[in-house]
Amino acid sequence: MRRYFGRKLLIYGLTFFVAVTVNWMIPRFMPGDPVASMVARANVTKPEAVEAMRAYYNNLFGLDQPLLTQYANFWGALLRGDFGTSIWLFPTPVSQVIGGAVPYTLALVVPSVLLSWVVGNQFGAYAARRKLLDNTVLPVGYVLTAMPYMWLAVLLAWALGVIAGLFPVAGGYSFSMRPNLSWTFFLDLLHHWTLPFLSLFLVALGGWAIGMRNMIIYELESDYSTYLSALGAPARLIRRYAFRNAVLPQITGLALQLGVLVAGALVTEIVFAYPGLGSLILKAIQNKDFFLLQGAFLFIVLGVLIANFIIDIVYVVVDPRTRAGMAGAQA
Amino acid sequence: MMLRLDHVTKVFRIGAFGGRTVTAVKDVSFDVAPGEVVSLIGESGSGKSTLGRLILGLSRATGGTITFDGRPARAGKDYYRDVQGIFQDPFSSFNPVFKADRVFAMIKESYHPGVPEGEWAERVRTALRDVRLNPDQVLGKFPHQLSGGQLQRLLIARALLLEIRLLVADEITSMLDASTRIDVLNLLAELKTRGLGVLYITHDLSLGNYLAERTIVLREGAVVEMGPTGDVFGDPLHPYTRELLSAVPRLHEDWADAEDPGTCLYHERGASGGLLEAAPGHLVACARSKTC
Amino acid sequence: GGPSTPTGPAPSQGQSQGAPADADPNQLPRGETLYTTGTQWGPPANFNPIREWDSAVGTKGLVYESLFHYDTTAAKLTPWLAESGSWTDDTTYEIKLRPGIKWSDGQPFTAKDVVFSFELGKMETIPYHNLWNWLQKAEAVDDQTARFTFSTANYQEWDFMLYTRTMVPEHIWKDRSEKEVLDGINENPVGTGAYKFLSKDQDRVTLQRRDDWWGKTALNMEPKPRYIVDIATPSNEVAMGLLLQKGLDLSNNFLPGVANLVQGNFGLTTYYNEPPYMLSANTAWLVPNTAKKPMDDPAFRKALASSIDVKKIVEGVYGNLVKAASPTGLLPQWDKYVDQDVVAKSGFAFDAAKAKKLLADAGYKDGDGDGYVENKDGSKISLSLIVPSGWTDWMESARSIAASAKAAGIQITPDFPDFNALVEKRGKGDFDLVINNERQLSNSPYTYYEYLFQLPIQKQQNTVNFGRYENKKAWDLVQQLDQVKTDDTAGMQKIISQLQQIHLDDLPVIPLWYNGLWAQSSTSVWKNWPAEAGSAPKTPAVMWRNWLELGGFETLTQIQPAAS
Amino acid sequence: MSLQVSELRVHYRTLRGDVRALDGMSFELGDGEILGLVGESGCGKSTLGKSLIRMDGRMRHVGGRVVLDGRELPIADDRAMNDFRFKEVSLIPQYAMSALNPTRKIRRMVGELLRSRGAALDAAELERRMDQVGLPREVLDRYPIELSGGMKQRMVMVISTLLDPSLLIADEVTSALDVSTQKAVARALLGFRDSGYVKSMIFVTHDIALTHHIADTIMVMYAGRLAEKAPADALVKAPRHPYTRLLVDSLPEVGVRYAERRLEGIAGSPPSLLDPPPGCRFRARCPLAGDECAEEPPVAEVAPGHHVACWKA
Amino acid sequence: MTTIQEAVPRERAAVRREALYFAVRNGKLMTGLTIVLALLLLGLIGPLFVAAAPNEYSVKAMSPPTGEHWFGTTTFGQDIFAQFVHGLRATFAVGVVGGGIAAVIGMVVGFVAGYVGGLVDEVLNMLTNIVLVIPSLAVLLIVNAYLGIRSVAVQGLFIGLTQWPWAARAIRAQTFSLRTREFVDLARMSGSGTGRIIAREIAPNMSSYLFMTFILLFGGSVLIASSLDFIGLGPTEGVSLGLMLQNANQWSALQLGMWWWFVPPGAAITAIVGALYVANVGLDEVFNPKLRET
Ligand SMILES: Nc1ncnc2c1ncn2[C@@H]1O[C@H](COP(=O)(O)OP(=O)(O)OP(=O)(O)O)[C@@H](O)[C@H]1O
Ligand SMILES: Nc1ncnc2c1ncn2[C@@H]1O[C@H](COP(=O)(O)OP(=O)(O)OP(=O)(O)O)[C@@H](O)[C@H]1O
Ligand SMILES: [Mg+2]
Ligand SMILES: [Mg+2]
Ligand code: NI
Repeated sequence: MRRYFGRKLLIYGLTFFVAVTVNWMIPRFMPGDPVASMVARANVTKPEAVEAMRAYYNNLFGLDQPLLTQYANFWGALLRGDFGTSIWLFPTPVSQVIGGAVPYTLALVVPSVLLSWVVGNQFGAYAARRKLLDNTVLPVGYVLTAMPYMWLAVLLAWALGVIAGLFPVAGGYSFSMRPNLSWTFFLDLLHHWTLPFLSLFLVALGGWAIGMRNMIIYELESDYSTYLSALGAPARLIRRYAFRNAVLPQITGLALQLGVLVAGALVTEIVFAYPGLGSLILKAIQNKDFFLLQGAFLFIVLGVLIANFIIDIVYVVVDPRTRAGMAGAQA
Repeated sequence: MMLRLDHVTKVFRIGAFGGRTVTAVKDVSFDVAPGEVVSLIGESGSGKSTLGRLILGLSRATGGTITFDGRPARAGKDYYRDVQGIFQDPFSSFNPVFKADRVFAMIKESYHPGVPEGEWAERVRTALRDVRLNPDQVLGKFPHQLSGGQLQRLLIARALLLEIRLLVADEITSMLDASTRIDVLNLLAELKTRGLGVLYITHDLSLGNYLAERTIVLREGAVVEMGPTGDVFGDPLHPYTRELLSAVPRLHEDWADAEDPGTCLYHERGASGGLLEAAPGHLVACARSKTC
Repeated sequence: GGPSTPTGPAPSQGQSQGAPADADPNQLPRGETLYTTGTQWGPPANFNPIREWDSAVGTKGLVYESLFHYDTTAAKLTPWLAESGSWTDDTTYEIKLRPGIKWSDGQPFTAKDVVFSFELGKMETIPYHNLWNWLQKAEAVDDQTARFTFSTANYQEWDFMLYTRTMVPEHIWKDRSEKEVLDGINENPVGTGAYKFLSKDQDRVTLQRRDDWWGKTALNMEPKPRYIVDIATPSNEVAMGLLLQKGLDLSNNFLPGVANLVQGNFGLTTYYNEPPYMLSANTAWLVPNTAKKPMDDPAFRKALASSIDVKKIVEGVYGNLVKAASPTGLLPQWDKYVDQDVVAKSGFAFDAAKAKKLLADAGYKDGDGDGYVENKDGSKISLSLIVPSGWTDWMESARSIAASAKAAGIQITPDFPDFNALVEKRGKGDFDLVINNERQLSNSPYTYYEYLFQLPIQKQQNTVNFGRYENKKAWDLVQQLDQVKTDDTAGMQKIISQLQQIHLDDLPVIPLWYNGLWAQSSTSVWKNWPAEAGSAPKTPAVMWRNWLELGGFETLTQIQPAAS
Repeated sequence: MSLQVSELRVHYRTLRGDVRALDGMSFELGDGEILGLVGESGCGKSTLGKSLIRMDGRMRHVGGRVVLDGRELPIADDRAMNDFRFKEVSLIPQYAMSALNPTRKIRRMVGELLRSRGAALDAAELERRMDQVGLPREVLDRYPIELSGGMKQRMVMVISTLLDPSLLIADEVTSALDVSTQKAVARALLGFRDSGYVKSMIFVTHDIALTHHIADTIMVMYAGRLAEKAPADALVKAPRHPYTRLLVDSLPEVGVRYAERRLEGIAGSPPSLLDPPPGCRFRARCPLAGDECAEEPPVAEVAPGHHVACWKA
Repeated sequence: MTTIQEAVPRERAAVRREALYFAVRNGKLMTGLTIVLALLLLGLIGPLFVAAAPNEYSVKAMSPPTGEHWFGTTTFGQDIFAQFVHGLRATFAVGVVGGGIAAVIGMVVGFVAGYVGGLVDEVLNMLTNIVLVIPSLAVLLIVNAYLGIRSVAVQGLFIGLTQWPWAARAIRAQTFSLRTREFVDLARMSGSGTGRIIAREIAPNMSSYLFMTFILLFGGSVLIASSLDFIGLGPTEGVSLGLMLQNANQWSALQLGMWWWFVPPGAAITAIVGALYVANVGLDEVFNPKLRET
C-alpha cells in the first residue's frame, strides 16, 4: 500500500516537475518578447523612457539574469506561492488574479464533473438494461459527447438566455448584486451558474453514459453474473453487482477525463463570460500575459494532479482488486 | 551430454520497480542426452514452465549455467536450429489472424531462405506426413479450423523441419482429448528413437511415466527427487513424490492417503540443501528442506 | 460566491444620505444603476490613475479628476478642478483652483496637490516624464494658485496635459516610491471625483455616486446614475447578448451588425440612426515601411493609396459602422483644420485605373505577366500586410485590401502574427505594411502629426512613426505647431496646411477609415442618450479610459431615467 | 428416480444453422447417485449441464422433457425455471475461479444471494460446511481475489449447495487443478453427497479415471448423443460401446510405459454437429462399423443399469 | 475455448467474412459510417464544385439560405456552403493528422512498453502517466499561444503530440496480454526480432482494436481542434469548421438571427464525431462476439 502511493506520488511529483519546467521553458525559448508588448502598451514616447521601462520590467520579471538562476528563482518563487505579476492586469500578482477566478471555476467544474458522472453512470446502466432504451436514448448520449462544448453552450445561451429569457447569459451573479450571505444572493448565483453548468454537464453526461453502458454490458456477460443467474438470483441483484463493478473503472475514467473536462469548462466559461479561469486564460492569451497563462496552467495541472490523487485513494478504498494487485502485482 | 543445467536459479522481480522477488527455480541441475526423454513433474507453480523457458532462452537465468553441446544456451537463430519448444496451448501457439501454415513460412524465411519454393513445399508435406497429418487437410487453413491435435502436430512438424535435436514440450497434451493425447505422445516417443532429446513437462504423472526414461520431480522450484522413471515411480523415496503419486486417480485402484513423512529420512545422511544419491542415478532431497 | 473587496468607505454612508431603495444594500436598484461595458476585459487590475491605460474603469474621470475637461464639439478646454488657467507671459502658465474642493477623505484640495501631481512626472518611468524636458518649474503660489514656468512653451501639448493629467492627493502619495507610483494598485483611491469605488469582483467594478461631490454646487452638475457597474465582458458577442437582454445600458464594444438592431425594434440607440451610426474616435492608418523598397517611393505609396477600395471595407467588413477617412486622415471633429484646397489638389481616392497608371508612370511594370508589377529593377514585389491575429475586423480588412491591391497589380499577402510578434516587428521596422490606429481624438491635430512625423528615428519605434518616414521639414513644422497658441486657429491652420501638403504629396501613411466611438445604448432604463438629432446631448457616450474628460462624464450628467 | 431426461434436444443457433449439441438424450438419475459424464470435447456435456439449469441466449430447447423429483422442469422458460434454480437444481460452474463477484466480501455476497432467494443465512451451517471442505472461516471475510484457485473452487461448491438442492451439476470443476487439489475437491463432492447436502449429482469431466473414483454411474456421450451408461466399475472394466472401449484403452496409467505397451488413440474426429450424418455417429471412426450402423442405434439396456447405443454391443 | 470451435464455420477466411457479415447488418456501424463517409465525400469533392472561394465576398451579405447560397452568406457575404465544404476538409485533415500522430505514438509507446517490459516499460509508463495527467488543452493553449499556429498540419501535430497517452496505455495493456500468448514465443523461436514480432504478430492481432483507437483519437482531435479554433488559437489561414464557429460567434451570428452561419459547422462536427463514436460501438459489436447477441 505504501509502495503504491509512493509510486503514485513519485509520478505526480515528476509530472509536476515536468509541467513546471515546460512552463518555464516555453516563454524563454519561444519567439516574442513579453516585455516589449508591455512597454508598447504604456503610452511612452521618449526613447529614454522606453529603455528605462524596459530595464525596469526586465528586472521585475527577472529576465536579466542567467537562465539557470532564472530557473532556480522560478522554483523558489513558486514554492512561496508566487506566480509572478500579471502583465495584463498589472500590477496584480498572478496568484491573486487566479485566486479570484478559481472559486467560480471550481463551482462549475466540480458539480458538473461529479453530477455528470453520477447521472451519466445511472443513465448508461439504465440504457444497458433494455434494448429499446439502448437504441433510442443512447444515440442522444453519442450526440451529446460529440458536441463541441462551446457550440452547445452558445446554443443554450441563445435559446434559453436571449430568446426565452430564462437565464442570464453572462456573469457569475447579477450585476446588480453585491456578494452577501443571503438566499437571494445564493439563488442568483445559482441562476447564473445554471447554463454554463448545464452545457458542461450535458456533454460530459453523454460520455459517461456511453462508457457505463459498455462497461455494464461486459459485466453482465461476465462469469459471476452468469453464475448468479444460474442460481436464480434476481436481475436486480445482478445489476447491482454489475453496476458496482462497472462503476469502478469509471472512477479511473474520471481521473483520465479530468483534463478534458477542465478544458471544456474553460471554453464554456468563455461563452458565458463566467468569471473563472477560462475567461482569464482567453484574455491572457489575447494579451500575451504569459505569467498569468503560466500561473493558470500550473494551477490547472496542480488541480488535476490533486484530483487524480484523490481519485487514486478513493479507488483503492473502494476496489479490493487494486489492493490485491498492489501486493502481487505483475509488472 | 547434450543439454546440461548447472545450479540454475531464476528469480523474478515483481511489484513496483521489482520491489519483491519470487524464486521460481532454485538451484536445479540435470542433463538431457540425445534420444532421451526426461519428464519434469510437479504441481502448479513449481517452476516447470519457467525451467522450460530458461532452456529455450526465452528468459535469462539469474544464476547457474545452461549449456547445449558445451556452449551456453542463448536465444538466437543458431540455437533455435537445434532446440525448439512447444507449449501447452496449441490454440494460442498460432496467431489467429493468419493461416496456420504460416509457421512453416516463418522458419523458411529465417533458416532456409535459399530453398526454392517447390522444394520447400515438398519438405513441408513430408514433415506433415511424418507426424501423420494429411497435408491437404491442414494446409491453407486458419488455426480455428483445425483441431487441437492437428495443431499440436503442426508444431511438431515445424520443429522437425529444422532437424532439431532437443525439444522442450511444455504440457503439450493438457488441452487434448484422451485419444488425441495418446497420439501425440506416441509421436514423441517415435521421434525419440530418431535421436531427439525431449524434455517433457507435465503435471500428469501417468503421462510422464508413459514416455520418459528419467523423471524429475519439482517442488517450489527445487528438485525433490529424480532418477530413472521406473525407480521414481516404483520406489518413491520423497514423501512429496509419494503424495503426488497417491493423488493420481487410477482406473483400477482407490485413492490411498500418503503416510506422514515423520522424521527426515535423509537429513543425517547429509542431504541438507543438496541431493542425496539413494540408489544409482536416483537422487532425492531432504524431506523438510526448509527446516533441515 | 466570488470574493469581493469593497473599497472606499462603508456603504452605510450612502444610507445616511437618506436615498431611497436602501432596503437591501446588496441589491442595486435597477432604475438608479447604469450598466456599462466595453472598456475593461477582465478583472479590475488597479485603481492607479497614473496607469491611464489599464486602471479600473472610472479611476480617471470619475474618481480622480483633471484640471480641465475638453469639449470636443466646441473644441475648447472646460475648467474643471481649475476655475481658470492662463498664460501670464509666453512661458508662464497660472492656474486658479476652484475653492472648497475636498478629497474624498475630507482633506482640502490645494495647489500643492497640483504641483505634486505634475512633479510626479519627474520620475523617469512616469508616462509624462518628457513634460519635464520643457517644463522648468511648478510651484504653488498659494493654496488656490499654481504656477508653471517653461523653458519652451509647447502650447498644444500643454493643453493636452491640462485635461489628461489627473490630480492625486499629495498627503497620501508623497511617500510613495517610484515603483509604487507606477505599479501600485492604489487599493483605496482617494480622489476628488463624483464617484467612489463600492466593490469589485472578477468581472465588474461598482462605483457609487458621492453626494458630497464639489461639482454639484460648483458646476451645477450631477451625474444621474447613483451606481455605475462596469462589466468586464470577455468578448463582444457576450456584450451583445447582454444588451439584447436589457441587462446592459451602454456598450462601448464594437458590435458587428448592430446596425440591424438599431434599425429593428430592440430599443437600442446610437449617435446617428443611420450610417455610420457612431461618432469617430480615431483613424485607422495603413503604414508602409518607408525604409524598404518599393515603399520608399512616394509614387508607389500614392499608387497603393489609390488602389485600396476603402468603401468595400466600410460596407463589407464594418456594415457601414465606420466612415471612410478623408485623405488627410484628420477626424471629422478637426474638419476646420483641413485645407480643402490642398485636398482637392493633392488628395487621392480609390481608382484602380489611376493606381495602375501611377504605377506605370513611376516605372513599375508587370514584366513577367503574372498580373503583378515588379520593382524598377525587375525584382518581384510581394508585400505582406500584418495585422494582429484575432482582430477579426482588421483581418477581414487586410484581406480586402489585398484583394483590391491585386486589381491594381500590387501583390499583398495578409499575414496575421500574434499581437506580441507584431509589436516587435513594428517596433523594429521589420514589416512591409501594417495597420495602426493608436492615436485618439484629442484637443489638437498636433498629436496626429507628431505621430506621423516624429524624428529622430530610433532603433525601436514604439509608439510613433512606425513607417520610419524621415522628413526633417515636416518634423520642424510639427514642433512649430506645438508652439502655436491653442486659440490661434489661423496660425494652426497655416502650419497644418503645410503639413497636409507634405502628407498628401508623400503619403508616409495612408488613412483608411475612422474607427467608431462605439457606443450602443439601451433606452429601457436610461434615456436621453447623445444623438445627432434634436436636443439630445452631443457629447460622446463612452466610458473608455481618457474619454470621460472628453465629454464622457458630461454624458452621465445628461441622461435621464427612462421611468421619469 | 430423482431425474428423468427424455429425448432432450437442445440446439445452438448460429449463422450457418443449428448446432445440434444435444440430439435426443435420454437417461435417468437415481436418488443419491453421482453420475459421471464423460466424452470428447464438444460432444455436448456442458450443453446438457446448462440445459438443466440455465440456457444461454443462443440455446434453443427443441424437444424432450426433463422431470426432477416428479415435477417437470420448464427448462425453456427462463422465468419459470427460477423457482427451481439453487433450490432444486444447482451448479458448480467450470469457471469457478471467476464465479464470485470480485468486489464483495464472501460473507456479504452469500448473504445477499440468499436473501434474494428468500432464504436466511444460517451462519453456523455455512461454517460447518466450510469445515467439511477444509476452508478456514476467515475466508468469509476475504475478497475472492485473496483466495487460491482451490479455495475458490471449494467456496463455490459450498455456496452452490447451501439450499440443499436435489440435483447438483458440477461442470469440469477439477480440470484446472493440480492433482492434489483435484483430489481434495473430488472428495469434498463425495462428502456433500454423503452428508445429504445434495441428493444427486452430475459430474462432468473428461477424465475417466477421476470420474471412476467418485461416480456411481458413468455416462459416455458422443456427438450430442448418449453412447453408453453403466455403473462406474462396469463401464471401466467391461465397456460395451466401441467408443468407450477405445477411450478406456487409450488412457495411460501410472505404470504403463511406451516402451512396454503402446497405447493407441482413436483415428479421425467426431462429426460436425451442424449437420450430423445419419445413423450411428461414431460410424466413421468405428473399427467394428457395419452396414446396420447406417441406421441410428437405439439405446438398449444390455445389463441392469447398463445402457448402450450400439448395434454391435 | 474449445467449444466455439465446432460452431465456427469451416470455410476459408471465415473470420473476416463473419465480421463482414455482422458489419453490414450492424445498424450502428452502417449509420455511423454512412454519415462520416457522406461528409467526407462532401469535403473531398465539394470544393471542386463550389465556384466561390471560401473567404471571397459576394454581393449579398447576411443572406439566409437560398438556391444560390445553399447555406446562406456571412456578414461579409461569404458563401457559407463554400466555407463549409472547405472547412470539412480541414476538419478531416486535423482528425487524420492529429489522430494519426497520436495513434502512431500511442502504438509505438504502447507496443514497446508492453512487449519489452521491464525498465523500458517503467520509464515509458511513467512518461505516459505524466503526459496523461497534464491537461492537454492547457498545454495546447500555452504552446499555441507562444507558437501562433499557422496551419492545420501544425495544429494536428500538436494535438497528436498530446493525445496519445491513453491510446498508449490501452495498447500497452493489450500487448501485455498478447505477449504472453505462445505464438509470440514461437515467432521468437522462428528467429524473428522484437520489431518484427510487434509488427507482424502482435499488431495484426489487434488490428480492429487499433482501428477503434484511431477512430476515438480522430474524434478527440476534431473536438480539441474546434475548441482551439474557437479560442482563437486555430490556423490563421484557410477555413475549418472550428474557425467558422469562431467567426460566427465573434460576429454575433446567433444574436443577429443568422443561425445558418452558426449551426452548420457545429452540427457537422457533432455529426462527424458522433457518427464515429456510434460506428465505433458498432465495430465493437462486430468484433466482439459477446456483444453481438441479446
Ligand atoms: N513472468 C513472471 N513474472 C513473475 N513471476 C513469474 C513469472 N513467471 C512465472 N512466475 C512465478 O514463478 C513460479 C513458477 O511458475 P511456472 O509457470 O514455472 O510454474 P509451472 O510449474 O509451470 O506451473 P503450471 O503447472 O501451473 O504451469 C510461479 O510462482 C509463478 O508465479
Ligand atoms: N454458444 C455456442 N454457440 C454455438 N455453438 C456452441 C456454443 N456453445 C457450444 N456450442 C457447440 O455445441 C457443441 C457442444 O458443446 P459443449 O460445450 O456442450 O461441449 P462439451 O462436451 O462441454 O465440450 P468441452 O469438453 O470442450 O467442454 C459443440 O459442438 C460446440 O461447438
Ligand atoms: Mg506451466
Ligand atoms: Mg464443457
Ligand atoms: Ni532434513
